[in-house]
Amino acid sequence: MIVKDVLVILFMLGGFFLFFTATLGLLRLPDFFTRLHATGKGDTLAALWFLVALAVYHGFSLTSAKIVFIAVFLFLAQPTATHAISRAAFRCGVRPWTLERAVLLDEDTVEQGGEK
Amino acid sequence: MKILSLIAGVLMGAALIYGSLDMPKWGDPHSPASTHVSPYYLQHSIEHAATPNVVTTVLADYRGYDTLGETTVVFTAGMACLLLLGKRRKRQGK
Amino acid sequence: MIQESDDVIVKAVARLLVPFIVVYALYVVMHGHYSPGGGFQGGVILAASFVLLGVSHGLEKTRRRMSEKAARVVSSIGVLLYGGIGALCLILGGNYLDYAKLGKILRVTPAEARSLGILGVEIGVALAVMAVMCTVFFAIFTAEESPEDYRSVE
Amino acid sequence: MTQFFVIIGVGMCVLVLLCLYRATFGPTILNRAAGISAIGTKTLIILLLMGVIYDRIDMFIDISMVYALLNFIGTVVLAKYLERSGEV
Amino acid sequence: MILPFDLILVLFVYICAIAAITIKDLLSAVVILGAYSFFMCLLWTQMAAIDVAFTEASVSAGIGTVLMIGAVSKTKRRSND
Amino acid sequence: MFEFIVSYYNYWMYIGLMMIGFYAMMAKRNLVKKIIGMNIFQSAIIFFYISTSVKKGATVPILENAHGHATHGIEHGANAINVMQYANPLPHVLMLTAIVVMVATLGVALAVVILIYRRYGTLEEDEIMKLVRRG
Amino acid sequence: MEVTLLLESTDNAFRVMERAREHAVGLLDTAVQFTAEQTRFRQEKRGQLLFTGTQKRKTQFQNIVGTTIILLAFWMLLSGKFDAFHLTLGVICCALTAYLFHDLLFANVRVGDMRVIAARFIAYIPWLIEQIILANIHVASLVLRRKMPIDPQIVKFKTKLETDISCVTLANSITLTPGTITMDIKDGVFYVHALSQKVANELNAGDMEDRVAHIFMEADHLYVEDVLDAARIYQTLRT
Repeated sequence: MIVKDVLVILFMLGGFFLFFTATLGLLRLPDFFTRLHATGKGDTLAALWFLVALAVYHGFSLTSAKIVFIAVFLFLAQPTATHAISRAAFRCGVRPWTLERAVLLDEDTVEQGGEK
Repeated sequence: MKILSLIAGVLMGAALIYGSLDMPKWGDPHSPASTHVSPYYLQHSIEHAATPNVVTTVLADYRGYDTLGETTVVFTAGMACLLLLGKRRKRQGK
Repeated sequence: MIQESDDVIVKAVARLLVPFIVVYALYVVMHGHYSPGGGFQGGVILAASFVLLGVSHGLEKTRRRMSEKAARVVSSIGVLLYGGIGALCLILGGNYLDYAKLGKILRVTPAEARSLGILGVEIGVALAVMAVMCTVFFAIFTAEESPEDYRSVE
Repeated sequence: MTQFFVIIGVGMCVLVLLCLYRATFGPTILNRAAGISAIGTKTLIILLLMGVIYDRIDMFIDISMVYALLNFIGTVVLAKYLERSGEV
Repeated sequence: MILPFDLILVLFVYICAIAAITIKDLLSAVVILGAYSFFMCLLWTQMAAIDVAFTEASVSAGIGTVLMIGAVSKTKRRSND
Repeated sequence: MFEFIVSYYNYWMYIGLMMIGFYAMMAKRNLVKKIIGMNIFQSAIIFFYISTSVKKGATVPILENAHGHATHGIEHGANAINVMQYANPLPHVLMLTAIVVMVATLGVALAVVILIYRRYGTLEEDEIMKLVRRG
Repeated sequence: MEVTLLLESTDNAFRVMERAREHAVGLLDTAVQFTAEQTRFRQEKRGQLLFTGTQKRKTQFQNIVGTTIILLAFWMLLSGKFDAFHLTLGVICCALTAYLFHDLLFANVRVGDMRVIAARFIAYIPWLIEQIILANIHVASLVLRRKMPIDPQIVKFKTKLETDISCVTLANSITLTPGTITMDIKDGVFYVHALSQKVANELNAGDMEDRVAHIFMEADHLYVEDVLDAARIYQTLRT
């Protein structure tokens, strides 16, 4: 019993830490694309940790199978949403932030990508 | 206009807060809302309809008329939307 | 807005997810007795699957499965199913929507008859809600933006 | 153990507050959409935590599955609209 | 009911409601209304109204936001107040 | 005092939310903003109804350990169910249907808004009124 | 003299006859070859047509059955009730859904073995999760530092993957490993936004692409071969 509790607490704290870094990245990073890096996928992995913790807490049953399905759907849907919104930004011609705060992309990338 | 509507909203809120002081306490198990008919539903749901989810029983069995009305309202709303935006012939005149 | 998306990823993921959403919605409708759910929720999720299909795969592929005409018919069928079950109870000698009388023809105990009656009613509600939501979605997303003959006032 | 879940849940709510800052004050609609998709994932987890606190997780898991399945439709539609209109 | 959740979630709901009616960009207002529905769903879940939360979740995530975005796309996006 | 606040603050919360929605419906000139205000108003009312259903320490109104065995329920189940353990299901039912009706009315309202935009080319109320008065 | 003339003439005659025979044999050979080629080509085409025709007619039914089975497994895991009534409901619901959506789950029918693909995909998942964890730690360390040492850039590379499902797997894997987002796919060219130089270099190595190609059997080019040799498969099927 105690092993299970310790396992649950460890997984949950790991997930919480990842959520924390994702949120911190969402707040601190300089532009939209880099913010998407933080939120779109740190969140997914953190949610996976939480789901594993809950599956361990609940034991082996059909509920755990449902939790596995939630994880699968999350891993399908979350990157898709991230990709869709970043593609919309790319097509709308949002310039990514670069280190020199100037656009250093090669010309044809801008030409093909940003249709502005 | 904005000031007027703000005053109206605040007045309504004040009246409602005055009214809320006579309400039963939040989370009170013996409030009037949960002592008259809902214990009957909770106790007899399994016996009458073999359904553990009491909400479903009340929704479709004990208060079936209500849900029939609601379904009709939803249906009517859909038909109204269709009437408003559906493809139709060009309007005559004007 | 409703034409086919040219994004490979959105199309493929929608393709993979839509059947599961539909089966999940049907599960929600059928298991409203034991877990949260029922006709209203299941109908809305069913409509959401059609919305996803329409947004990702275009109007044509959606119309092949649920056209506007079919949506109209299905919504009427849903309301009629609800009313018809009630009328059937009336014919069998009970009150309107008194499902216990359905046990006479289904040959089960009155409690189980009421359970089955609830299931039938939920299916009717789900059909009606799904079709109405699809109708509203199609109506709003295929509306013409601003044809000239409406601009007579300016 | 329940205390631990409540504490984790409150911590998640604080993280949601930080995301909400990006969602309300974000410079453009894109930042708002990113913040709101982050809020969606956290909502799913908070729902499951509430299920554990109530000790009825088999009931609460259905709602979480709805969010896992349907939460990206809004983002896809928004992306499609932005792509079509061409302005952010 | 879980009291700490209740207080925090009501605060979130207030923030979302005020933001949704003050932002001039209608698309942003609609998107924030989606977040408002998330918090409403959580609020009802912690009040043990699980069916209502289910309905709100499916409605807001599946249909409501999509319809609003469609209506905004058919009309104007900027508003004066 | 603390006891008083804890037992009544929920009602005040819904009243404040209702005020926000009411103000948005009256003061905002944009029609979509008005619809958003209507949405907030409706959720505030639903919030109030759900608040009346809460019992302290109660779980969700789905009966435990009673998965569909009607005969067992008749024999010894009726008195075994502790009513205080479950929340009041009646407001849930009323509000569940109200939410779906809310979406249906939202669809009708949006349809009307689209028609108004087609006719007048704007969504601001005062401009529409000006156009209406002119002709 | 006459003898030599006679000999020469006979020799010539023999040579002419020989050449004529050669010509005839060559003509016959080409004719035989031509007809054989023609018949083989025709046979092949007929077999191909038959094969694809039967495949088309068969695949709709197979799609419906396969979709039903997959959805039924999903339903049973969801439902958790195994009495006759609920199983019947499940079969009805799944069959209805499969009839409505049969062309969605198996959109591009391939001759490759599904079981091998599934096994390889399952073997791919732990590697992916390990990559995700490693890269997540990298991004967390980037974010937590006071001066974030990031250097965003757009990487462009052309992929050799052909089908859309493998493209989607690759794109979602790239998006899931933090530090990289697939921004756009245009005619097989990926535009990837990378958070730092290190991540971009790792991406250019193309390890992930090879693995994805291995999963969907595109490295082996089994797919192309199988389509070309439809007649052979048809014959082996017939015998």
